[in-house]
Amino acid sequence: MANSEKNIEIVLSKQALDLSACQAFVESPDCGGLVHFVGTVRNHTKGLKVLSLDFEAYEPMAISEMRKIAEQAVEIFSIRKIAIHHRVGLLQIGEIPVIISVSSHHRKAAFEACQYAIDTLKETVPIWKKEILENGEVWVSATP
Amino acid sequence: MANSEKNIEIVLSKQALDLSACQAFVESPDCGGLVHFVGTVRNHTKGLKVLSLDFEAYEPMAISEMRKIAEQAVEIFSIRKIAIHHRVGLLQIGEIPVIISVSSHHRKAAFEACQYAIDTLKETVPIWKKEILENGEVWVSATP
Amino acid sequence: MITVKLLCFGITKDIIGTFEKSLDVSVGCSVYAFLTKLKQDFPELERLNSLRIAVNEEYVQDTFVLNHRDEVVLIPPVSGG
Amino acid sequence: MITVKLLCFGITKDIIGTFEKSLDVSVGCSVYAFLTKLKQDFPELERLNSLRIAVNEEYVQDTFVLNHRDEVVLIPPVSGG
Repeated sequence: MANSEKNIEIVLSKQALDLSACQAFVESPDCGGLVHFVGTVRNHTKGLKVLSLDFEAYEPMAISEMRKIAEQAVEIFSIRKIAIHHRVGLLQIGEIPVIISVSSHHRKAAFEACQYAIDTLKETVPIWKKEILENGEVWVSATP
Repeated sequence: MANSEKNIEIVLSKQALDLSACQAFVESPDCGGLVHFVGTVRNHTKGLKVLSLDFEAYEPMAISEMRKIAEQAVEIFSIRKIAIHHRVGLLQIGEIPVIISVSSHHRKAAFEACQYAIDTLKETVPIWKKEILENGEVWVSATP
Repeated sequence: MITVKLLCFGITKDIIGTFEKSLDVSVGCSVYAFLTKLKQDFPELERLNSLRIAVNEEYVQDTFVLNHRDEVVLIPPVSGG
Repeated sequence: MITVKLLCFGITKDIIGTFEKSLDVSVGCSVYAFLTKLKQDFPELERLNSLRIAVNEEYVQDTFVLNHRDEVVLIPPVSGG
Protein backbone atom coordinates (compact mmCIF):
# COMPACT_ATOMS: atom_id res chain seq x y z
CA MET A 1 0.00 0.00 0.00
CA ALA A 2 1.73 3.21 -1.10
CA ASN A 3 0.80 6.82 -1.26
CA SER A 4 3.05 9.61 -2.38
CA GLU A 5 3.15 13.34 -2.80
CA LYS A 6 5.94 15.53 -4.01
CA ASN A 7 7.96 15.42 -0.80
CA ILE A 8 6.30 12.71 1.30
CA GLU A 9 6.16 8.96 0.76
CA ILE A 10 4.17 6.71 3.12
CA VAL A 11 4.24 2.95 2.70
CA LEU A 12 2.62 0.19 4.77
CA SER A 13 3.63 -3.13 3.28
CA LYS A 14 3.58 -6.87 3.74
CA GLN A 15 6.75 -7.06 1.62
CA ALA A 16 10.34 -6.57 2.84
CA LEU A 17 11.27 -2.89 3.14
CA ASP A 18 13.95 -1.50 0.84
CA LEU A 19 16.52 1.00 2.11
CA SER A 20 17.71 1.74 -1.45
CA ALA A 21 14.18 2.72 -2.45
CA CYS A 22 13.97 5.11 0.52
CA GLN A 23 17.38 6.57 -0.36
CA ALA A 24 16.25 7.04 -3.97
CA PHE A 25 13.04 8.79 -2.91
CA VAL A 26 14.61 11.33 -0.56
CA GLU A 27 17.82 12.13 -2.41
CA SER A 28 17.69 15.46 -4.13
CA PRO A 29 20.34 17.47 -6.01
CA ASP A 30 19.75 20.49 -3.77
CA CYS A 31 20.31 18.57 -0.52
CA GLY A 32 23.59 17.77 1.19
CA GLY A 33 22.41 15.56 4.00
CA LEU A 34 20.28 12.44 4.24
CA VAL A 35 19.50 10.57 7.45
CA HIS A 36 17.92 7.12 7.65
CA PHE A 37 16.57 5.35 10.69
CA VAL A 38 16.29 1.59 10.19
CA GLY A 39 14.56 -0.50 12.84
CA THR A 40 15.46 -4.16 13.09
CA VAL A 41 13.90 -7.03 15.04
CA ARG A 42 15.98 -7.75 18.13
CA ASN A 43 16.63 -11.27 19.33
CA HIS A 44 15.86 -10.55 22.96
CA THR A 45 13.59 -8.48 25.19
CA LYS A 46 13.86 -8.12 28.96
CA GLY A 47 16.12 -11.16 29.08
CA LEU A 48 13.79 -13.38 27.03
CA LYS A 49 14.71 -14.86 23.67
CA VAL A 50 12.52 -13.54 20.83
CA LEU A 51 11.86 -15.91 17.91
CA SER A 52 9.86 -13.56 15.70
CA LEU A 53 7.53 -10.55 15.78
CA ASP A 54 4.03 -10.30 14.39
CA PHE A 55 2.98 -6.75 13.35
CA GLU A 56 -0.67 -5.80 13.02
CA ALA A 57 -1.96 -2.40 11.89
CA TYR A 58 -5.24 -0.52 11.73
CA GLU A 59 -4.20 0.18 8.19
CA PRO A 60 -6.12 3.27 7.02
CA MET A 61 -5.45 5.12 10.27
CA ALA A 62 -1.82 3.93 10.46
CA ILE A 63 -1.26 5.46 7.04
CA SER A 64 -3.02 8.72 7.93
CA GLU A 65 -1.09 8.99 11.22
CA MET A 66 2.24 8.34 9.44
CA ARG A 67 1.29 11.03 6.93
CA LYS A 68 0.54 13.49 9.75
CA ILE A 69 3.97 12.81 11.25
CA ALA A 70 5.63 13.38 7.87
CA GLU A 71 3.72 16.63 7.34
CA GLN A 72 4.61 17.84 10.83
CA ALA A 73 8.28 16.96 10.29
CA VAL A 74 8.33 18.98 7.05
CA GLU A 75 6.61 21.87 8.80
CA ILE A 76 8.66 21.91 12.02
CA PHE A 77 12.14 21.17 10.64
CA SER A 78 11.88 22.59 7.11
CA ILE A 79 13.19 19.38 5.63
CA ARG A 80 13.08 18.65 1.90
CA LYS A 81 11.65 15.12 1.73
CA ILE A 82 10.63 12.32 4.06
CA ALA A 83 9.76 8.67 3.53
CA ILE A 84 8.13 6.53 6.23
CA HIS A 85 7.89 2.83 5.40
CA HIS A 86 6.42 0.32 7.84
CA ARG A 87 6.06 -3.42 7.50
CA VAL A 88 3.17 -5.60 8.71
CA GLY A 89 2.95 -9.37 9.17
CA LEU A 90 5.37 -11.88 10.64
CA LEU A 91 9.03 -10.79 10.79
CA GLN A 92 12.08 -12.86 11.67
CA ILE A 93 15.11 -11.69 13.70
CA GLY A 94 17.12 -9.08 11.78
CA GLU A 95 14.25 -8.15 9.45
CA ILE A 96 13.24 -4.52 9.14
CA PRO A 97 9.90 -3.30 10.56
CA VAL A 98 10.46 0.39 9.82
CA ILE A 99 12.57 2.78 7.76
CA ILE A 100 12.38 6.56 8.09
CA SER A 101 14.43 8.59 5.59
CA VAL A 102 14.86 12.36 5.55
CA SER A 103 16.69 14.77 3.28
CA SER A 104 17.45 18.36 4.15
CA HIS A 105 19.65 21.27 3.16
CA HIS A 106 21.14 21.17 6.66
CA ARG A 107 22.07 17.88 8.26
CA LYS A 108 21.11 18.95 11.80
CA ALA A 109 17.49 19.35 10.70
CA ALA A 110 17.60 15.95 9.00
CA PHE A 111 18.79 14.25 12.21
CA GLU A 112 16.20 16.06 14.34
CA ALA A 113 13.32 15.38 11.94
CA CYS A 114 14.21 11.68 11.63
CA GLN A 115 14.37 11.26 15.40
CA TYR A 116 11.11 13.21 15.84
CA ALA A 117 9.40 10.96 13.30
CA ILE A 118 10.43 7.64 14.86
CA ASP A 119 9.72 8.89 18.40
CA THR A 120 6.24 10.09 17.37
CA LEU A 121 5.50 6.98 15.29
CA LYS A 122 6.07 4.84 18.36
CA GLU A 123 3.52 6.93 20.28
CA THR A 124 0.71 7.59 17.83
CA VAL A 125 0.62 5.17 14.89
CA PRO A 126 -1.88 2.33 15.45
CA ILE A 127 0.46 -0.60 14.88
CA TRP A 128 0.94 -3.39 17.39
CA LYS A 129 3.61 -6.04 17.68
CA LYS A 130 3.33 -9.41 19.34
CA GLU A 131 6.54 -11.08 20.43
CA ILE A 132 6.70 -14.78 19.68
CA LEU A 133 8.81 -16.18 22.53
CA GLU A 134 9.94 -19.72 23.26
CA ASN A 135 7.20 -20.09 25.86
CA GLY A 136 4.32 -18.05 24.50
CA GLU A 137 3.33 -14.76 22.93
CA VAL A 138 3.22 -11.23 24.35
CA TRP A 139 1.64 -8.03 23.02
CA VAL A 140 4.46 -5.52 23.54
CA SER A 141 3.85 -2.71 26.08
CA ALA A 142 0.19 -3.64 26.49
CA THR A 143 0.20 -4.37 30.22
CA PRO A 144 2.51 -3.53 33.17
CA MET B 1 41.47 0.99 1.14
CA ALA B 2 39.66 -0.77 3.96
CA ASN B 3 40.38 -1.62 7.53
CA SER B 4 38.07 -3.37 9.90
CA GLU B 5 37.81 -4.56 13.46
CA LYS B 6 35.01 -6.31 15.25
CA ASN B 7 32.83 -3.23 15.69
CA ILE B 8 34.47 -0.56 13.53
CA GLU B 9 34.82 -0.35 9.76
CA ILE B 10 36.77 2.47 8.14
CA VAL B 11 36.90 2.80 4.35
CA LEU B 12 38.53 5.43 2.13
CA SER B 13 37.76 4.57 -1.46
CA LYS B 14 37.96 5.76 -5.05
CA GLN B 15 34.90 3.59 -5.80
CA ALA B 16 31.25 4.51 -5.29
CA LEU B 17 30.13 4.04 -1.68
CA ASP B 18 27.52 1.40 -0.92
CA LEU B 19 24.78 2.04 1.64
CA SER B 20 23.75 -1.64 1.62
CA ALA B 21 27.28 -2.65 2.59
CA CYS B 22 27.22 -0.21 5.51
CA GLN B 23 23.81 -1.51 6.58
CA ALA B 24 25.12 -5.08 6.41
CA PHE B 25 28.18 -4.23 8.51
CA VAL B 26 26.35 -2.49 11.36
CA GLU B 27 23.22 -4.61 11.62
CA SER B 28 23.30 -6.94 14.56
CA PRO B 29 20.67 -9.29 16.02
CA ASP B 30 20.99 -7.65 19.44
CA CYS B 31 20.36 -4.11 18.16
CA GLY B 32 17.01 -2.45 17.52
CA GLY B 33 18.13 0.80 15.94
CA LEU B 34 20.38 1.74 13.03
CA VAL B 35 21.07 5.28 11.87
CA HIS B 36 22.79 6.22 8.62
CA PHE B 37 24.05 9.62 7.55
CA VAL B 38 24.54 9.86 3.79
CA GLY B 39 26.21 12.94 2.34
CA THR B 40 25.46 13.86 -1.26
CA VAL B 41 27.05 16.38 -3.61
CA ARG B 42 24.83 19.46 -3.83
CA ASN B 43 24.26 21.28 -7.10
CA HIS B 44 24.81 24.75 -5.66
CA THR B 45 26.85 26.64 -3.09
CA LYS B 46 26.36 30.23 -2.03
CA GLY B 47 24.22 30.83 -5.10
CA LEU B 48 26.77 29.38 -7.52
CA LYS B 49 26.12 26.34 -9.67
CA VAL B 50 28.40 23.41 -8.82
CA LEU B 51 29.34 21.04 -11.67
CA SER B 52 31.33 18.51 -9.65
CA LEU B 53 33.51 18.11 -6.56
CA ASP B 54 37.08 16.85 -6.37
CA PHE B 55 38.01 15.19 -3.05
CA GLU B 56 41.63 14.83 -1.98
CA ALA B 57 42.83 13.12 1.21
CA TYR B 58 46.02 12.75 3.20
CA GLU B 59 45.16 9.10 3.16
CA PRO B 60 46.98 7.42 6.07
CA MET B 61 46.06 10.23 8.45
CA ALA B 62 42.48 10.48 7.13
CA ILE B 63 42.04 6.80 7.95
CA SER B 64 43.59 7.13 11.41
CA GLU B 65 41.48 10.21 12.21
CA MET B 66 38.29 8.45 11.04
CA ARG B 67 39.23 5.50 13.25
CA LYS B 68 39.72 7.84 16.23
CA ILE B 69 36.24 9.27 15.67
CA ALA B 70 34.76 5.79 15.49
CA GLU B 71 36.54 4.72 18.68
CA GLN B 72 35.40 7.88 20.48
CA ALA B 73 31.82 7.34 19.31
CA VAL B 74 31.85 3.77 20.66
CA GLU B 75 33.33 5.01 23.94
CA ILE B 76 31.10 8.05 24.47
CA PHE B 77 27.74 6.68 23.28
CA SER B 78 28.14 2.95 24.04
CA ILE B 79 27.06 2.06 20.52
CA ARG B 80 27.40 -1.44 19.10
CA LYS B 81 29.00 -0.85 15.67
CA ILE B 82 30.02 2.03 13.44
CA ALA B 83 31.10 2.26 9.81
CA ILE B 84 32.65 5.39 8.33
CA HIS B 85 33.12 5.30 4.56
CA HIS B 86 34.56 8.26 2.64
CA ARG B 87 35.11 8.66 -1.08
CA VAL B 88 38.02 10.40 -2.82
CA GLY B 89 38.39 11.60 -6.40
CA LEU B 90 36.01 13.42 -8.74
CA LEU B 91 32.31 13.18 -7.83
CA GLN B 92 29.31 14.29 -9.85
CA ILE B 93 26.13 15.92 -8.50
CA GLY B 94 24.12 13.44 -6.42
CA GLU B 95 27.05 11.11 -5.80
CA ILE B 96 27.91 10.14 -2.22
CA PRO B 97 31.11 11.44 -0.58
CA VAL B 98 30.41 10.00 2.86
CA ILE B 99 28.32 7.42 4.70
CA ILE B 100 28.31 7.01 8.47
CA SER B 101 26.33 4.08 9.87
CA VAL B 102 25.73 3.30 13.52
CA SER B 103 23.91 0.51 15.36
CA SER B 104 22.95 0.63 18.99
CA HIS B 105 20.69 -1.00 21.53
CA HIS B 106 19.00 2.37 22.03
CA ARG B 107 18.12 4.54 19.06
CA LYS B 108 18.84 7.85 20.82
CA ALA B 109 22.49 6.85 21.22
CA ALA B 110 22.63 5.84 17.55
CA PHE B 111 21.34 9.26 16.44
CA GLU B 112 23.72 11.11 18.76
CA ALA B 113 26.76 9.04 17.79
CA CYS B 114 26.06 9.40 14.07
CA GLN B 115 25.71 13.18 14.37
CA TYR B 116 28.84 13.37 16.53
CA ALA B 117 30.79 11.39 13.95
CA ILE B 118 29.83 13.52 10.94
CA ASP B 119 30.28 16.79 12.88
CA THR B 120 33.75 15.71 14.04
CA LEU B 121 34.76 14.30 10.65
CA LYS B 122 34.11 17.71 9.12
CA GLU B 123 36.46 19.30 11.66
CA THR B 124 39.37 16.90 11.99
CA VAL B 125 39.74 14.49 9.07
CA PRO B 126 42.33 15.69 6.52
CA ILE B 127 40.17 15.59 3.41
CA TRP B 128 39.67 18.58 1.13
CA LYS B 129 37.13 19.26 -1.55
CA LYS B 130 37.47 21.55 -4.53
CA GLU B 131 34.27 22.80 -6.12
CA ILE B 132 34.33 22.77 -9.90
CA LEU B 133 32.13 25.74 -10.85
CA GLU B 134 31.12 27.09 -14.24
CA ASN B 135 33.74 29.82 -13.93
CA GLY B 136 36.59 28.24 -12.05
CA GLU B 137 37.52 26.13 -9.09
CA VAL B 138 37.39 26.84 -5.35
CA TRP B 139 38.88 24.96 -2.37
CA VAL B 140 35.93 24.85 0.03
CA SER B 141 36.28 26.86 3.30
CA ALA B 142 39.97 27.58 2.66
CA THR B 143 39.77 31.37 2.65
CA PRO B 144 37.25 33.99 3.88
CA MET C 1 -30.66 3.51 20.04
CA ILE C 2 -27.94 3.78 17.44
CA THR C 3 -25.57 1.12 16.16
CA VAL C 4 -21.78 1.40 15.99
CA LYS C 5 -19.14 -0.98 14.65
CA LEU C 6 -16.44 -1.88 17.19
CA LEU C 7 -12.99 -2.95 15.95
CA CYS C 8 -10.52 -4.52 18.38
CA PHE C 9 -6.77 -4.52 17.68
CA GLY C 10 -3.80 -6.05 19.45
CA ILE C 11 -4.48 -7.33 22.93
CA THR C 12 -8.06 -5.97 22.92
CA LYS C 13 -9.01 -8.58 20.31
CA ASP C 14 -7.90 -11.28 22.77
CA ILE C 15 -9.82 -9.63 25.64
CA ILE C 16 -13.07 -8.95 23.75
CA GLY C 17 -12.80 -12.29 22.00
CA THR C 18 -13.50 -10.99 18.51
CA PHE C 19 -12.04 -8.51 16.03
CA GLU C 20 -15.29 -6.88 14.97
CA LYS C 21 -18.72 -6.60 16.53
CA SER C 22 -21.82 -4.50 16.17
CA LEU C 23 -23.03 -2.69 19.31
CA ASP C 24 -26.22 -0.78 20.12
CA VAL C 25 -25.70 2.34 22.25
CA SER C 26 -27.97 5.17 23.45
CA VAL C 27 -28.38 8.29 21.37
CA GLY C 28 -25.94 10.90 22.73
CA CYS C 29 -23.59 8.26 24.16
CA SER C 30 -20.11 9.71 24.81
CA VAL C 31 -16.87 7.81 24.35
CA TYR C 32 -16.46 7.99 28.11
CA ALA C 33 -19.84 6.30 28.71
CA PHE C 34 -19.09 3.77 25.99
CA LEU C 35 -15.74 2.83 27.54
CA THR C 36 -17.17 2.64 31.06
CA LYS C 37 -19.79 0.13 29.90
CA LEU C 38 -17.20 -1.86 27.92
CA LYS C 39 -14.88 -2.08 30.94
CA GLN C 40 -17.76 -3.38 33.05
CA ASP C 41 -18.36 -6.12 30.51
CA PHE C 42 -14.63 -6.83 30.01
CA PRO C 43 -12.80 -5.99 33.28
CA GLU C 44 -9.46 -7.14 31.80
CA LEU C 45 -9.41 -3.87 29.81
CA GLU C 46 -8.55 -2.12 33.11
CA ARG C 47 -5.16 -3.90 33.11
CA LEU C 48 -3.94 -2.11 29.99
CA ASN C 49 -1.26 0.57 30.27
CA SER C 50 -3.52 2.80 28.19
CA LEU C 51 -6.63 2.52 26.06
CA ARG C 52 -7.43 5.19 23.49
CA ILE C 53 -10.40 5.34 21.16
CA ALA C 54 -10.42 6.26 17.50
CA VAL C 55 -13.64 7.00 15.66
CA ASN C 56 -13.60 6.86 11.89
CA GLU C 57 -9.78 6.74 11.78
CA GLU C 58 -9.12 9.68 14.13
CA TYR C 59 -8.26 9.75 17.84
CA VAL C 60 -11.13 11.29 19.84
CA GLN C 61 -11.52 12.65 23.37
CA ASP C 62 -13.69 11.10 26.08
CA THR C 63 -16.34 13.77 25.48
CA PHE C 64 -16.79 12.84 21.81
CA VAL C 65 -20.41 11.78 21.10
CA LEU C 66 -20.93 8.68 18.99
CA ASN C 67 -23.09 8.69 15.88
CA HIS C 68 -25.01 5.97 14.09
CA ARG C 69 -22.72 3.74 11.99
CA ASP C 70 -19.50 5.15 13.51
CA GLU C 71 -16.46 2.88 13.33
CA VAL C 72 -15.21 2.80 16.94
CA VAL C 73 -11.72 1.38 17.34
CA LEU C 74 -9.99 0.24 20.53
CA ILE C 75 -6.35 1.39 20.55
CA PRO C 76 -4.35 -0.34 23.30
CA PRO C 77 -0.71 0.79 23.76
CA VAL C 78 0.81 1.00 20.27
CA SER C 79 4.17 -0.64 19.62
CA GLY C 80 5.10 0.01 16.01
CA GLY C 81 8.62 0.75 14.83
CA MET D 1 70.75 21.20 10.10
CA ILE D 2 68.12 18.49 9.76
CA THR D 3 65.95 17.65 6.77
CA VAL D 4 62.16 17.26 6.80
CA LYS D 5 59.73 16.30 4.08
CA LEU D 6 56.96 18.84 3.53
CA LEU D 7 53.62 17.68 2.06
CA CYS D 8 51.10 20.26 0.84
CA PHE D 9 47.39 19.40 0.51
CA GLY D 10 44.42 21.31 -0.81
CA ILE D 11 44.96 25.01 -1.36
CA THR D 12 48.47 24.88 0.15
CA LYS D 13 49.67 22.87 -2.84
CA ASP D 14 48.58 25.76 -5.07
CA ILE D 15 50.27 28.33 -2.80
CA ILE D 16 53.56 26.48 -2.31
CA GLY D 17 53.55 25.40 -5.95
CA THR D 18 54.37 21.75 -5.30
CA PHE D 19 52.91 18.80 -3.42
CA GLU D 20 56.15 17.60 -1.85
CA LYS D 21 59.45 19.22 -1.08
CA SER D 22 62.48 18.59 1.07
CA LEU D 23 63.43 21.37 3.50
CA ASP D 24 66.48 21.95 5.70
CA VAL D 25 65.73 23.41 9.14
CA SER D 26 67.80 24.13 12.26
CA VAL D 27 68.17 21.48 14.95
CA GLY D 28 65.53 22.19 17.63
CA CYS D 29 63.25 24.02 15.18
CA SER D 30 59.68 24.23 16.56
CA VAL D 31 56.56 24.00 14.43
CA TYR D 32 55.94 27.65 15.29
CA ALA D 33 59.34 28.70 13.94
CA PHE D 34 58.86 26.48 10.90
CA LEU D 35 55.47 28.04 10.10
CA THR D 36 56.74 31.58 10.67
CA LYS D 37 59.52 31.06 8.12
CA LEU D 38 57.14 29.38 5.65
CA LYS D 39 54.66 32.28 5.89
CA GLN D 40 57.49 34.74 5.19
CA ASP D 41 58.36 32.81 2.04
CA PHE D 42 54.70 32.29 1.04
CA PRO D 43 52.65 35.23 2.39
CA GLU D 44 49.48 33.86 0.79
CA LEU D 45 49.37 31.28 3.60
CA GLU D 46 48.25 34.15 5.88
CA ARG D 47 44.95 34.34 3.96
CA LEU D 48 43.81 30.89 5.06
CA ASN D 49 41.00 30.53 7.60
CA SER D 50 43.27 28.16 9.50
CA LEU D 51 46.49 26.26 9.01
CA ARG D 52 47.29 23.25 11.17
CA ILE D 53 50.37 21.06 11.03
CA ALA D 54 50.56 17.30 11.23
CA VAL D 55 53.84 15.49 11.80
CA ASN D 56 54.00 11.80 10.94
CA GLU D 57 50.20 11.59 10.59
CA GLU D 58 49.28 13.28 13.88
CA TYR D 59 48.23 16.86 14.60
CA VAL D 60 50.90 18.66 16.64
CA GLN D 61 51.05 21.87 18.71
CA ASP D 62 53.14 24.93 17.81
CA THR D 63 55.68 23.94 20.46
CA PHE D 64 56.38 20.54 18.86
CA VAL D 65 60.07 20.21 17.89
CA LEU D 66 60.86 18.76 14.46
CA ASN D 67 63.16 15.81 14.00
CA HIS D 68 65.29 14.66 11.10
CA ARG D 69 63.20 12.94 8.37
CA ASP D 70 59.87 14.01 9.87
CA GLU D 71 56.95 14.15 7.45
CA VAL D 72 55.51 17.63 7.99
CA VAL D 73 52.07 18.17 6.49
CA LEU D 74 50.24 21.43 5.88
CA ILE D 75 46.55 21.06 6.84
CA PRO D 76 44.51 24.00 5.54
CA PRO D 77 40.78 24.06 6.55
CA VAL D 78 39.46 20.55 6.00
CA SER D 79 36.22 20.08 4.07
CA GLY D 80 35.44 16.38 3.95
CA GLY D 81 31.98 14.93 4.27
